[in-house]
Amino acid sequence: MNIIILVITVSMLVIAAFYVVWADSFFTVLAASSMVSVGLVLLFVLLRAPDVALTEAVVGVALTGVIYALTLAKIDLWKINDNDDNNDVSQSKQ
Amino acid sequence: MQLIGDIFFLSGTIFLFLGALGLIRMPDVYNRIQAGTKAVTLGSILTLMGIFFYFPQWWGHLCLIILFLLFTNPVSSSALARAFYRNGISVWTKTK
Amino acid sequence: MQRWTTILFLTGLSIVLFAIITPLVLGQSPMLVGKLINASAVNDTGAANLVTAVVLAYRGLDTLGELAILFTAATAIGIILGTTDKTQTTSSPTAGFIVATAAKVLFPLLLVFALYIILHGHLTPGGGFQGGAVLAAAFFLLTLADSGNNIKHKVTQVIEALAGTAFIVLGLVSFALQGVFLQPWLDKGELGSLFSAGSLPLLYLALGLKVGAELANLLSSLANVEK
Amino acid sequence: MMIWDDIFLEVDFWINIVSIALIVIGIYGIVFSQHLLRMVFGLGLLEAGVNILLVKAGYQKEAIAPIVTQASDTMMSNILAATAQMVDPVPQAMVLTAIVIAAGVQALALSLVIRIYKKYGTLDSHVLFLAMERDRHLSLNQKD
Repeated sequence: MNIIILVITVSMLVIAAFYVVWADSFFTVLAASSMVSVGLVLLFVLLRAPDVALTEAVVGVALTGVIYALTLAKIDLWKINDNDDNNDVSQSKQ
Repeated sequence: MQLIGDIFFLSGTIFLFLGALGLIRMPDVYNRIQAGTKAVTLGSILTLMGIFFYFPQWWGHLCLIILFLLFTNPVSSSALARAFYRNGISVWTKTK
Repeated sequence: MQRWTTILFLTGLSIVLFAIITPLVLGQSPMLVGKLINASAVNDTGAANLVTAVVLAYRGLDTLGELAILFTAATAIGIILGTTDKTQTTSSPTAGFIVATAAKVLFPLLLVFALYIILHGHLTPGGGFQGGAVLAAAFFLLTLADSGNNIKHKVTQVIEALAGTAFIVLGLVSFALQGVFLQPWLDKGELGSLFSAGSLPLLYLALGLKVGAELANLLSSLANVEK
Repeated sequence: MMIWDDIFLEVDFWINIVSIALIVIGIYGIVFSQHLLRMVFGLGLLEAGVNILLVKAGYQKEAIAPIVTQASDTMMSNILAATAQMVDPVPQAMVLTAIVIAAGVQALALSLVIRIYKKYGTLDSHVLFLAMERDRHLSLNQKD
């Protein structure tokens, strides 16, 4: 196993896990939790477990993300914030 | 034979890196979608062609993967852009 | 003050976990059960994928219990949220022409892909759980693209019941023939070909249909709950 | 310095680090956060950390994935020689079922979250505690 790939994957996973717990917007939390699953897929492939990696890719990345997104839509947290300073908000409402 | 594959890998990773850079550096959502779709599609296809020069017996799988990439990536990016437009995210108009 | 207590608690917890986990040299040599299974799985079941052999043959009863847990979770979600077959669409916007057309084109391809994953579960990585999740995603894609055609709860419940019954019936036939519940019982065939490994592909087909119907049911009842 | 090289270039060390980090961050998210949805996300992180630890239990250096790939090679002795070098498939089968169960459990928790939001209109656990206490007192008073 290449140790450099392992260290990069591990650091990506830990940073994404920090974002899951400490990020403000739940959009960011959703994206970060899917990123944790992507890092898990890489780790399972490195640990010689292709079956588990495929399961995590299908269930953890896709299905759980869809379930979380549906829940966010149902509890009124599915809002796209226009936080970019470059944008002109006044002309956006049509 | 493997040298050609290495050249494909290098150009593919350059395009993937440029796509990732564009995701960070572009000014608004629509430009970011464009950078994250076009460059990443080309980079993935070049990387898959590099894999073909290493393992020529996998040509069927690789052709299928390239076909699916060419089909699904534009659809997903158009769905994203449509969702952002309907939610009222405005287009970047300032040019410095 | 509370912040420092939190940091102290987390540091102590990680030190305790590190002290517990580090001395365990779990992965250095395969454990006894793994060694025995590695030596005899190909002879016993005829499956090229040893994980499939463990999931369906050696620990088939575990998989049955896992199906029971998933069924309980899906039923509880149906009870909590309420399953209403909505026919008329609400005021939610449609997904647009491009996505609707692409969903119609992609749907049969996704079905073929899911069945490929399920039926090749004893040869390549994959199997019932993964293929079932792809199956549920394929049916939910149609709902996402056009909110008019929902997943029918009655149809999915019938498929789920039939698949669960088929799983248990396959186990009972093996019990009648060989005296052991859920032992592989058909001809083993040639290692590496599609029609091999006895009854394991049939079991995985039943499992995949059941998991797919349950997950599609779950997704549609989550999507149909009114605010 | 050789001791540090042995530790930092070892696979076990990094897998332990990532699993412990995921478990600790997940427990922090469950225990110390006020939002109910973030508790569910913390539960997912905790399950991920435990899954990594379980798969690591079957890992072995210089072993191959537990799939017989050479189908044309029907010699039984060759197949046995190949399977002797494989990693342990039992923990992988465990994790395979655990991931699917984890998805079911998280969906159940999220449906409960949706019902709580429909009843009380908030997901902050402190506000929710006060509202539930008030409801309990109201129901007790009605019974008397």
